[in-house]
Amino acid sequence: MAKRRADTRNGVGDRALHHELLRTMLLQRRFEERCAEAYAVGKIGGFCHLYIGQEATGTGAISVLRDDDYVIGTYRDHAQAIARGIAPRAIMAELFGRIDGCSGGKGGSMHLFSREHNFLGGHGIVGGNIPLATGVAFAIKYRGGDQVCLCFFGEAAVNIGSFHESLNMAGLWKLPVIYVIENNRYGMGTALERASAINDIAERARAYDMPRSVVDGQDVLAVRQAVGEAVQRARTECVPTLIEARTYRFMGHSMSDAAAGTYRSKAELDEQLKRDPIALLRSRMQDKGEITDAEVTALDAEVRAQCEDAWQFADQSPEPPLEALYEDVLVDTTSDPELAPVAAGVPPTVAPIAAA
Amino acid sequence: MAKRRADTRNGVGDRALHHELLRTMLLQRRFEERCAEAYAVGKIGGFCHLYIGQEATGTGAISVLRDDDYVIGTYRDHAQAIARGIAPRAIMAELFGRIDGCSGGKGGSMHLFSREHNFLGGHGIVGGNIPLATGVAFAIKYRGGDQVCLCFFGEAAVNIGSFHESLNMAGLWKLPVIYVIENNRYGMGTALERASAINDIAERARAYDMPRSVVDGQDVLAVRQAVGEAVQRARTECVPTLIEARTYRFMGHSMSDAAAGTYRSKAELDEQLKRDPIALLRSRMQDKGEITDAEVTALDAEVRAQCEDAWQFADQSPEPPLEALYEDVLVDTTSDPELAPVAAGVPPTVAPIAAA
Amino acid sequence: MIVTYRDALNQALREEMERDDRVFLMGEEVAVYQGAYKVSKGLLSEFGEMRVVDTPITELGFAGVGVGAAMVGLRPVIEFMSWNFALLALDQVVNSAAKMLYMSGGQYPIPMVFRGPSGAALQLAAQHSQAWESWLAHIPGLKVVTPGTPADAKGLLKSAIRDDNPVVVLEGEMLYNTKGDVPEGDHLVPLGAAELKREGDHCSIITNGKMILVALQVADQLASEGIRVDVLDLRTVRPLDVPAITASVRKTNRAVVLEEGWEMAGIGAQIVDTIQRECFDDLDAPVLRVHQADTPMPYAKNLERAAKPDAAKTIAAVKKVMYVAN
Amino acid sequence: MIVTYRDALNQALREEMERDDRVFLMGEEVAVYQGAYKVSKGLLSEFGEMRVVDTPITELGFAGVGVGAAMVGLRPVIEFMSWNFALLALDQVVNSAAKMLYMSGGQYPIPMVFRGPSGAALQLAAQHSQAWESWLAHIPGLKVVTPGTPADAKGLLKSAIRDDNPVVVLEGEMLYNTKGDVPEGDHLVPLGAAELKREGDHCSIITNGKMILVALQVADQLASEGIRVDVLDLRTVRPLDVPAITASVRKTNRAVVLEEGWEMAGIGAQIVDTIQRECFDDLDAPVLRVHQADTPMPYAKNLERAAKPDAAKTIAAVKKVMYVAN
Ligand SMILES: Cc1ncc(C[n+]2csc(CCOP(=O)(O)OP(=O)(O)O)c2C)c(N)n1
Ligand SMILES: Cc1ncc(C[n+]2csc(CCOP(=O)(O)OP(=O)(O)O)c2C)c(N)n1
Ligand SMILES: [Mg+2]
Ligand SMILES: [Mg+2]
Repeated sequence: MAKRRADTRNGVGDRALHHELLRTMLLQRRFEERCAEAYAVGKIGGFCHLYIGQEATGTGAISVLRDDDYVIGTYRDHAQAIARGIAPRAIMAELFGRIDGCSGGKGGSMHLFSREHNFLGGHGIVGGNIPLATGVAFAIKYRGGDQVCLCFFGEAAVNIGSFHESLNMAGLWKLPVIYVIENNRYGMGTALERASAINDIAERARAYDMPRSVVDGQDVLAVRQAVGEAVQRARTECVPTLIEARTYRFMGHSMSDAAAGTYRSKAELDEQLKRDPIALLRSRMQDKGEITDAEVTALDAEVRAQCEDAWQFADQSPEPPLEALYEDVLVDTTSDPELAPVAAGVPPTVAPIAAA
Repeated sequence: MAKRRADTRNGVGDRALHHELLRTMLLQRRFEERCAEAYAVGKIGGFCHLYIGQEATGTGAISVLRDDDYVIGTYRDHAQAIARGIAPRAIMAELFGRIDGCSGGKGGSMHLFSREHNFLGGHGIVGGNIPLATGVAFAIKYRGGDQVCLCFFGEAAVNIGSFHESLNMAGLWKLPVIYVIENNRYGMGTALERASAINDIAERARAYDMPRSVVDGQDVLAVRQAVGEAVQRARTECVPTLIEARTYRFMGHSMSDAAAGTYRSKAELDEQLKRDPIALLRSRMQDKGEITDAEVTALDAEVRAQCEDAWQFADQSPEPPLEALYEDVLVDTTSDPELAPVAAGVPPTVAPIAAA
Repeated sequence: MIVTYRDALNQALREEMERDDRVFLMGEEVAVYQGAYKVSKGLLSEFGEMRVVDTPITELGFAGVGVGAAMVGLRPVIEFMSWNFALLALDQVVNSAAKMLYMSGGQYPIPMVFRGPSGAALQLAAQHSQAWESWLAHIPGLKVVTPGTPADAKGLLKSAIRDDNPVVVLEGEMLYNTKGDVPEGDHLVPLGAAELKREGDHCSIITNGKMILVALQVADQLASEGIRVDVLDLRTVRPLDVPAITASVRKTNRAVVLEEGWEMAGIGAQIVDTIQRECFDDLDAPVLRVHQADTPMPYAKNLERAAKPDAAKTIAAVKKVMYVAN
Repeated sequence: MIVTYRDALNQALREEMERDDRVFLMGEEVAVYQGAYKVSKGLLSEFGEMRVVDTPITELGFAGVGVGAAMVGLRPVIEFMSWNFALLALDQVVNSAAKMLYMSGGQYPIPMVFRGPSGAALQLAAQHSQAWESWLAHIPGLKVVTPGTPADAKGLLKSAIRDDNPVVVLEGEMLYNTKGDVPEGDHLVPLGAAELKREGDHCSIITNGKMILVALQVADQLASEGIRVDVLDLRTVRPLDVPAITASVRKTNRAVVLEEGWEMAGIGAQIVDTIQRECFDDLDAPVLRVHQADTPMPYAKNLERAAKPDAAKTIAAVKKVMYVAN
């Protein structure tokens, strides 16, 4: 699984980095293939949204973070959780609704959390995580820290009010947040151009005095590059960025709809399948002699084994005890020992919030 | 009071038009001066937001409409109601909470309505009227009509989600709506630049593929010109527009705060008072010999008398009977005879809504 | 004719759109995708894109668009993909739709419908499993209906569309596939009228929406033990059919209120209040309530099952108010 | 010390901000303007602009900003200029703040406060006059307090800020100027504890928030007629102090529930439900409720007066449950 360490190496010739990125994306892919299987046999229930086809976006973006940075996503959150280093076992157990799940079995597919990994969830309401990310960035600035918050959402979310309200505050207050639009062209069955008055959605950043960039979301190294620059800007200058990663989902929106047929054609899907982000990286690595066919096969076998292990682990993990139903509704204490008081203040390098 | 007829004459040499605009603005001014008085003696209660200083914006904008067009505003709605031709008597009676009020005494200052005048209210939640205006425009297009909907709101409302959601739909669907930002520089006590990430707020229109314009909101003829063009575009091409009218309020936000001192300086206010929209039009008319001092005096006396009459009328109008408390919660009928079925369809000159 | 709840709603929409060209359907995925739950299947091709309108994900915005259109005489049906998302739109539902008539002194009726699934389905977890009856019923100016059967789905939705007031229709994702007999032709169910779905004399089970299915199951099981219950389906939760409630309780002298949502200030609390006020001397036992556990909805299958109101809990409550051992 | 309710809140904020530098205040007009109702007077100059933060008009957005900040360890106090506007923010209050701890399996507590005035003031009409107790109390994962006196305002707000859960504080515009004795020093009122504000044995008046003032007036008036009532101030409406309610009713055998908001599924309904369940055999009369008329709030002075719960209506209810002529 991906290691949660800062990796700011951007050179395309970096063999170890490429291996790590490939491994992460392959793991995401194989993991979600198992999710589909588990869903079909009823081991996973509820809504389940796969990221297959979009791996380069989440992987590239998260790969440039430090451990003490924050990540927050939507209901389509398995792959980000993997990229952030949460154990496949804990994720699969969560999807199975078991006690060893990363949210104790209470969250499910749409609500993966891991405090240990500063992974602030999986959120189910479109746009709902955008203000949260903005608040995390506010807290970073409040404390004078140099972390950043990375926030993922789909292209359909750019039309909802919370996007606008959040980006305005982030732009106004100069908060260290990077908003990554996972533009897979569709919000459920609605094509981007049928939902947004402009097609070039990154342009929305202008309305908030915010740097923007558009990146090929199928190219993990390009995503790394774009997000890396934004992270740098956020970390050192406390400037937020809106990034549009142009990607595509190869499966249906969730488990209940076909990959193509209703709202997009088989031909369109086939065309897009040619730009599989994993194949793109692999062939680039092969071209450069960074990986052999045998190594690819071995890597694939390795991640498959990891997924099988995750499945077995999840399957053997017990259901939560019934008492758990009433736990975690409220905290019992009135002070959290983990949360030590901090000195509030403006980080030295940035302008004060909203000049009075 | 202003006559509710379409007036598309834009020539600055039009004496009759100028007289009418001056009369409307003077009436608004004197009327609201009486409101302040009535509030002080407890005849008006609740929140009361005066438009004094901003008269040219509402008056100029509404003056280009036809009777069958629609107007919708915020809690700062007295002057728009007057410009739309609602009788000062009915407005004052509403402010006094009396049966002859234009909302039967139930709405008060923030909720003036007149179906007869297609005046769709006074709305109290910031941003709340923006989706409504968008829906009115949708209905116009649905019916294939050529009316327009004029929607007023303050510059602070451009930061709220409903603004974004509405403008995106209007831009996407090409609806005949004109959004007029009454930019009086402050949302209550917060200066524009402390609330919006960009100062040039009309630029927000770009995010919605919408024409925009910025106009001197103290110049009633300039407002007429800008809104007139937008209305024409909406009527004939079904294209929405965002207009920023730069204006200033001479009084406090509502009756509870001083005109200057806390969040803006006396010096700033004094500077702005030099650009009184009424004085600007009057001196322009005087310069052109369109009005004499005696005529101004007579006009002022006339509108003062009208306001006195409105006060007397309101004061003598009875309180609503107690039974009225339970009326108008629900309509009793299950069909409204006034609302005859219409043929739904796309108006001939415009593109269909959201291409499938 | 036996049809699904989904098709019953579809029929209601189609018939009312045919009948009145002011009626249109707007919401996310209602047109091209034919509805997230396929309630609007076929409507786009039949009525075209002005009358079956896909929206951006903009609940607050399009709810308000509906209210605006209603102000000037159209009769919008606004579909929320789920009422869970409608939380974002409640300002327009409450502050615009429900109050417009009143604030305007009677000048602007809002003849429209807000509809979509409410409550829990299966394992959708905390943010997607909320029953909103009590919040919406709290608001004067709205009517709120919760059809539990295909016949009621059709009849109530048709009545809702014809009503000149804003009507909230709370459907159920778990109900869409259920089947039942739906009268042919212009089937209308009056708003505000409860229906006795099962007759008994030992105890009243008062319920609504998808809990009807639970209540009927309970009635069957109890019947086999010789306990006969009234199953009163409120159908409309605002306004409440108080005479139907009191008539049943005066007959049985005992009541259990079964509701899908949370306990605190739930719609069931209002029913209990009504009963104790109107039937104080008729009651042989306190009224008991069966409702969701006082927790957000958990994802895990076993916890979700434990959280939901069900037949076993309802039977236990009935036996308790009858002072019979479980 | 005699201080106003407004100043009591101000003291609570100042003291807690001094005590814990993770606490900050955010909302519209809280900083430069010093609060629409001046609750935050002086705080900007004392704590600076990172800790007293003016926001754009963006209720949904800044409520969510607060939740996000709380996730990573700050302790935000989010001020809504009024809870009427918070309707726009309820998705973040309910779906983020109230559920985060649960959805995350206990990993993310949300130690924060949402506060501001709720309910009617004078002639603010339909959109600005709503009491939200029952909606908010409906939601597991929240605590909800409604201080009615300056002492409770200070003590409950301080406890709310120190609590590790999201706490909703419903204040009252009509209360800000009221005065009362507030204990000096670190005055804390526990969340979830009702207080008997007046003792009597003939009837219980159970109430909360600004209705306390009405109830005490009623108690005085009734005392002069020889009727002695308990006035139980719930102070917290979630969780309810059930033992305090039942203790009072078991003593008096009669109860009137006085609430500011609407009847249907109001918080009062829950209290009635609790009483009839817990005190069935103790009750000598049905519990009656006094609440706002079932209408949006009208502007006209006389109608507004008629719409609001008041002393006369409460006295009539007390006499009715006592079977005494009015
Ligand atoms: C406020 C809200 N409205 C509707 C939904 C239902 N819904 C879930 S995902 C989705 C589409 C979102 O599309 P996009 O933002 O592009 O993300 P993607 O699913 O493509 O990753 C919709 C409509 C929701 N969860 N929340
Ligand atoms: C959603 C919402 N939040 C807050 C308020 C309180 N409020 C009323 S007017 C106002 C300022 C609005 O400023 P702007 O939009 O510029 O209009 P102006 O008052 O200057 O005409 C505020 C904050 C409200 N009515 N609605
Ligand atoms: Mg998408
Ligand atoms: Mg302004």
